[in-house]
Amino acid sequence: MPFLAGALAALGAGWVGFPHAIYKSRPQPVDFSHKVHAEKAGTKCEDCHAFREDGTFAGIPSLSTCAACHTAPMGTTAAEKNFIDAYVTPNREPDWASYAQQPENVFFSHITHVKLGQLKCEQCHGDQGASDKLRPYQVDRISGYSRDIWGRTLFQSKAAGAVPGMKMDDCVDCHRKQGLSHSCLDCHK
Amino acid sequence: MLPWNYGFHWTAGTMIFMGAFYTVVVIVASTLVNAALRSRRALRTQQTERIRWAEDFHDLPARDRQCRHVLTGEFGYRECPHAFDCRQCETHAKLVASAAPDRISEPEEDIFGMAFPLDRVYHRGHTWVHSEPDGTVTVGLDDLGRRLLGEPDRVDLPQPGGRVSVNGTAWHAHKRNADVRILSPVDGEIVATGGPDAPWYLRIRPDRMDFRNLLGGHEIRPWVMREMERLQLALSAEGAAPTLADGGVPVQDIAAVYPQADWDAVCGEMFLEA
Amino acid sequence: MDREFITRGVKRCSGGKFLLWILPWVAMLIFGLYSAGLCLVKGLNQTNMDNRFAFGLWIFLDLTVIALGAGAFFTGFLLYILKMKELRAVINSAVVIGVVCYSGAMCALAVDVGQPLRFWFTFWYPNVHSMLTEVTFCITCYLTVLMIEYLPIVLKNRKLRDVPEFLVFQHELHKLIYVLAGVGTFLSFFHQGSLGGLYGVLRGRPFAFREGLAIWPSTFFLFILSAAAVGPSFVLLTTWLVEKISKKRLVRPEAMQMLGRISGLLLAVYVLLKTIDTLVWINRTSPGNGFPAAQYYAWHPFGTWILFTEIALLGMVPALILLTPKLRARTGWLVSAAAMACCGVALNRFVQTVQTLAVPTLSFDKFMTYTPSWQEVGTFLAVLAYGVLVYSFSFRYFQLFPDERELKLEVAQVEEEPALVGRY
Amino acid sequence: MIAPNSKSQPSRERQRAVSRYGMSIDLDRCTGCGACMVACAVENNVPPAHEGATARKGITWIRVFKVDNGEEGAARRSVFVPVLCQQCGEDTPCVHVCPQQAVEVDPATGIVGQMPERCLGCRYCMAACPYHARFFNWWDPQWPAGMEKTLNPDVAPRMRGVVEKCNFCHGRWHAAKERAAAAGKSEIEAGAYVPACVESCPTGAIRFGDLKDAASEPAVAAKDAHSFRLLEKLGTEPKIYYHSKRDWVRQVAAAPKPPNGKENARG
Amino acid sequence: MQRTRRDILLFMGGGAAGAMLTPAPWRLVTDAAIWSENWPGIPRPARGEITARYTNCALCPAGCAVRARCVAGQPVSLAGVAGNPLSQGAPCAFGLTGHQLPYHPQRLKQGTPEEAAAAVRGAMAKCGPGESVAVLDLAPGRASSWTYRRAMAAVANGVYLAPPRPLGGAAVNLAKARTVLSLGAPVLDGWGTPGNVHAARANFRLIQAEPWESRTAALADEWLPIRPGSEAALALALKDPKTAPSAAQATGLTEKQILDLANELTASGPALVLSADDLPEALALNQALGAWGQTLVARPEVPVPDAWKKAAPERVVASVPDSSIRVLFIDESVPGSHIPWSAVEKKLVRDNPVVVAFAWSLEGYGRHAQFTLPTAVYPELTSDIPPAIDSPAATFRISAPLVAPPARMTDPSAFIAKAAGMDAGNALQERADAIHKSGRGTLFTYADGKSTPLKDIKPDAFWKSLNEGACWVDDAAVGRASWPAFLSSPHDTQAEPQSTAFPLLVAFAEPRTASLTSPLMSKLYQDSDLRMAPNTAALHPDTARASGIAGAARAVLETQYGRCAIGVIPDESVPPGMLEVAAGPEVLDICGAFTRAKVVAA
Repeated sequence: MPFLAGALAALGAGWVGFPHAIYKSRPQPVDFSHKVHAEKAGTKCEDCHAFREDGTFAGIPSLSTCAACHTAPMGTTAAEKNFIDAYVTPNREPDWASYAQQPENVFFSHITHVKLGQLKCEQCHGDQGASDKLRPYQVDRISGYSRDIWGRTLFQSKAAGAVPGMKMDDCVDCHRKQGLSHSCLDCHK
Repeated sequence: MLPWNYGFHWTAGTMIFMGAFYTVVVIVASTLVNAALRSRRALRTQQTERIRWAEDFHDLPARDRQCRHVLTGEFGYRECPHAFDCRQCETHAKLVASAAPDRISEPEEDIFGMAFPLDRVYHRGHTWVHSEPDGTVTVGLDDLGRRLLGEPDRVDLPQPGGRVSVNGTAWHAHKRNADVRILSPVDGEIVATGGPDAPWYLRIRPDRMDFRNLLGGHEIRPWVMREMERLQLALSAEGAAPTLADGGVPVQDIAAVYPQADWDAVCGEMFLEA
Repeated sequence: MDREFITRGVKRCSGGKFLLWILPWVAMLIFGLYSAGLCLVKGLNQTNMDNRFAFGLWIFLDLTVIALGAGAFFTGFLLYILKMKELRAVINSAVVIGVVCYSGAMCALAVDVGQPLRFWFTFWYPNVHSMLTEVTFCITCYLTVLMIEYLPIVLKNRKLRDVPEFLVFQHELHKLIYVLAGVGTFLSFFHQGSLGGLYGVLRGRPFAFREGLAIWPSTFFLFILSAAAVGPSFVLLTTWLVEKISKKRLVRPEAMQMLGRISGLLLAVYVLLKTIDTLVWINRTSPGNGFPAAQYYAWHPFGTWILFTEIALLGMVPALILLTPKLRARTGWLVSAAAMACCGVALNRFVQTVQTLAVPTLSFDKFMTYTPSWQEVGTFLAVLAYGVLVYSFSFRYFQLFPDERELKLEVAQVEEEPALVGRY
Repeated sequence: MIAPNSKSQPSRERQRAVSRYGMSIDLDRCTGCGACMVACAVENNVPPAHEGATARKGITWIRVFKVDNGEEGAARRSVFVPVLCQQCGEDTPCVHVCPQQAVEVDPATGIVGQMPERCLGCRYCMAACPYHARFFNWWDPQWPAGMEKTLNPDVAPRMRGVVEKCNFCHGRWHAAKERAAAAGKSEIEAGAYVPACVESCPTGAIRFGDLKDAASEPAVAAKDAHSFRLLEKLGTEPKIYYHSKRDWVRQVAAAPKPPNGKENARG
Repeated sequence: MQRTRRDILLFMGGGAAGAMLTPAPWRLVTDAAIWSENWPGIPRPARGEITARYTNCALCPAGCAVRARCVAGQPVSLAGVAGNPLSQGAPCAFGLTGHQLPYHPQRLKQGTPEEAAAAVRGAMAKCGPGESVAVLDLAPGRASSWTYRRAMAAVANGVYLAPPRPLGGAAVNLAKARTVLSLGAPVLDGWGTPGNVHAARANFRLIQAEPWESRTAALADEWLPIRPGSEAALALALKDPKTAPSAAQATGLTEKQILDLANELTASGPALVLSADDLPEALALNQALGAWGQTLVARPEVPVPDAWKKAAPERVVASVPDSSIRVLFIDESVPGSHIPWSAVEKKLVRDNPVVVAFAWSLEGYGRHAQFTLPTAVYPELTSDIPPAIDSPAATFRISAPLVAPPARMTDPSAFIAKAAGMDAGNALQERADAIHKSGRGTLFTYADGKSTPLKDIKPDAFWKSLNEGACWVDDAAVGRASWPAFLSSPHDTQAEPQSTAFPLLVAFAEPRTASLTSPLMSKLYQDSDLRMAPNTAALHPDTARASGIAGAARAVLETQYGRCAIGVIPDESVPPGMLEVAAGPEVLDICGAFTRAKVVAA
């Protein structure tokens, strides 16, 4: 009897409490809507998330990119106003958190996947581009990895129906399927 | 380790290696589980006492495991294969059948001034069984056992209604540093309990009136002599001077004579407890 | 105060005296744990190992200790598989020695690796071609097995056996012990071998590299043999030590001599094969890799004397002593021969670990020397103290030598005889 | 437990291999200036020496040794020998000893890779390597305050307790691959990828290229009569070819000579 | 009691068993392993756009062209610029780590410029007759050097001091040389411009006459191991065979060797003789060999604005009367050849002189000056680099900053000019304009590797490209065929006579610089033993034994100028009777050229 009690307690803690405890989550600095930008402004991903001449990926756009349009409010939303007041006017870079930021020891080349691999952004980043709100950024307290690359659920990196995970196994799976090389040094630096 | 881990190759090497590993794991695990299940069954079926005795018997020195027929000289040397439970022993059955019915000479046998009445049968753990008219039996300590414990400091008797089984614990007795369980000579249900001062310790309604495992008649003397010998040995091993040699009559409370002896060890020896 | 924990009918020193005995060892253990802690917290820079002496005192310790611990598997094998009943007298002690040696080695290893937090990688991503993988797997499994074999000994403790569950479980487990003995033998066979293979496969280190059968270098088999040979010797040695320290008779001389004989037999075979192996290596393997074997022994202090000491002095001599019944019968000879055998294997492990790294491989290398730092020595002592403590407690509270009580009575009987004879 | 099927495995890799990168080092040109060593450290984020470090605890993926012919006075000659991971191609000693596959020969490039994030720090590979080309991180990496600004983003700093070694500036290989991809090519063309030591050598003593490409400098050098490799008899097929016209210099390839009791704390 | 304890045990057991069936323990184990990859203390390299920027290395007079790989503007590695006419894209180890100097732990962070200025003003006010205000410029020939000279001309009794110029400022044309005899000059190890030397190396035969097998000796075509301190004798004998016997005595070579060498020098010319510090004998030998105009040339001056012509002459320290300098400015912001403090000190007035050092670390003269004002350090500083010794043509290149210098740094030329009551202006640009006005030469731009005639470039474009990494190379014909006077009367470099007090001759094993190097250079002298650490000396075990420091790791070096602690390394390859020394500021303070010394137990 007490044995069962203990077991149940542990199960509860492990399955319910732990997943919450393990992740530290912080909101994104700006209430940004990909949806709005995609629809209203009709921008494509690469308009803001651009490649540099040398083929390296610039990632999250810097303030200047935003300021190009948003020196003065274009819409009427509070979010935009706050953004301009908090960042554009004082010319302060927002400290975005990158959901898909791979660990330091990983080398990932966007251009290789986009240009040679012919992958669409959505294939890895899912419907991020159509999201109306930015999810809070969740990071594993111990490993310091973003939840997006380190497992939506605690076991596998893909939640049901969600975009493919960004764990090493996910990369390797795809490379295996495509018959591409997947030795350690291909992706680790 | 698992086929979907990065770097797992389906090569002969991996097969053999991991195969061997998992085999070992399975064997070890199943052994543990097996042992666990067996012990669970044993506990369920109240085999604890049997097992304890089995362990104790197994730990007895070889010469203490001698068959009763060695005592009577029918054998030169024979270790008891049945842990002193002669009821399932064919050899014993044969020997009993062939032996002449033994004559009861005097009502009371005196050995080294100790009373071993022949109206009862004795267990090698120094208990006797006396059949009562009402179909129950009384169980008590024999004279040597009594003198070993003398005036016990404490006796833990089981509750009436409880059961005892042959070679299982009948009751516990404490004397000085000694803490011994007394082996039960019979299977049965406890009807009433007496004690050191009462003529008997337990009144038991036996399952069967089958006392083949107990000593009686002409077996008693050689057995008791052998027991005295063992006592002698135990005493000297526990650093007590062998003073039984004088006249050889054990006093009423032997313990009192050897204050320095490790009485626990002595009793353990005599009451067949490891 | 711990009276009721001590087996009935055996003498054990008073609690106070026991405390006095363990106190220095506890002190040593604490010091050792401190130095090990330093290595774990601050990193291996606390040691005097370096890029050239990547292995040091600890690996030597592990190899030696595990070789000596082989007594557990081999005695078990002889008793439960080959049914050599005499060895029942020492099996429990052998098991405890095994537990001590293997767990000790594991602890040392845990400190020795740079990233203990990643210990499980070896199990999760094993490289089956690596001898070290095999060692890790086998040692872990075998340690588990030893623990299980140790369990009945513990549960048989006088106090614990009063708990029916314990009593019954140990009884049932002990019935199945031969299975574990078999598994243990299998595992030990392989990891003892792989510990040898560990160096035998280093084709980059011609001093250690050996050709062999199929996939195993000769050292694989030599290590198995030497371990099996020295295991009984070590059991013998410890038993003798315990008898001396506790001033008791614990084991019949026949058992001791049996251990000696087995040890001697295997040792003889080992020495023979080792000699052959060495000759092959000197004349074929090493030159084949472009390394004239002579030069290994030109770097002082590692002259040919080390070869001689290892094979002849500490190999052949004890083997002969142990194989001569007359000498074997004399405790002095028996024990010292066993001790020599143990030293011989220790020296062999030393040569494998230290000399291999000390002799240069590149023409412009210098001869390397290395002295362990106090943290390393401390950790070493921790393992030693840990071993002594575990054994001491086991000896005090568990029935390591089943014959002890009987022997005690026998002694008494010998004193008694006249009286008894006088009476009957 | 299971020894590598040494013969077949690497050769299979060689067939698959797109390229087998190798090096040729002209010992007659090396002045022992050490440019390669610091360039390597800069490129690969190897920290400055910890105050406790010595020549035996330090991390130098490429290390230049001063070797002399053991003669006296006028007869004495010295040569500088840069030693780096020899990128063994045939049953590579360090690969099959690693218990957890932290070392592997990249089938595409023939480069022997070391994965710090997989490494347990057991140092078995260091015992296995006859060239002492592997280095253990005895300390956590430490840069003077501010100097971590100068770290190379293409190479991840290693943590304490793991082994590391030369991987032909793999960060540069990644960069080259990415540049190629940007140009729509999947392969790097010759010369687009060169390790830091090669680039930094003032005398051009170190040359780098693909041994499969017969025209590449190392491939040509490999055929030269004056070329040699270290401890060739071990049969580990190193991909670093040394070159010297001086006979005695070529002796450094051989096994050590018994000591002549000379004391010399340098080189 | 028994029950409850049992329950607790059971409960815990159940808990353990249950936990095993949750992800928690496994995830924790995994996370812990990952944490070990990026636990505290492992820095994360900054990411950003990767660009290439160009400049010139200011760490030595060679001034190699440098391509910096920058991440988000921050240089993370340096490399040479292939195709550069002189440096040929081959910087040295020191240069390759230059971008780390600004973060050197010993960097000087702040000073007290105001107090210094005040003190200077005071001292200059009470600067009596026969006393002087002086600037010691370690890297003469720069635009700022001209500022100093103008400033010193502006103040009464101003003196401009500089270290003696190697070869008196003449240039070496290695391209012309067929035979090069080096009397201990580190030709292949920091003597000239590495790229240039190695490029020319194929075409000349190098004979190294040196007591020990230096890096140069190791790679020379012929190495003549001569006795320590016998270079002069050898040079003399080569010039005048009559002295060959005595030279053979001194050097330990055979007479035949010497004569053969002499013949070779004359037979297979053009020849060139170099020596560690300009030995008069070596120069004389050059003259005899007719090196002048061939391998040894007078380099035309880099044009300067006419307005600058009114400037104080360049003088060597030795030429100043003792205890005469009241105010001394020392500019060591750009490393140059070091003058032993012992030599400088005796020139200062006795009653509290004011010494102001401009330095980026306290390693140099800062240890002796009252005021040390922090300056920018390469690659923060902005300065031009005078032509290298092995550049026969005049050159002009700027070390433009790759990193912005931190706040509170002092600009030496501005400070000194202010003290002299003049305005430094933008000397650098003025000089660039002057060069542009001359219209001579071509401009080599690094980014595109093109050479363009100066005529075809606008002044501002010229200035711009100079700052973005370019090098102006003069094409003026080399003038003056006659042996110049300044080479016949060189500054006094004499080997100190053999003495029992100081039995050992000091030879510099490493490039002789007092300034700090990047911490990463420890790869060469600590993580490996390729080079010797600053302030260490290698010596023969016998020498060590004789000096009573056998087996010791540290000792004290003692010369007639003073003593300092050094590390010692026993080395069979160093001949007895000499010390192979790695220069550090302390050592350089007491050791000049051909100093004799002794080592004693620490």
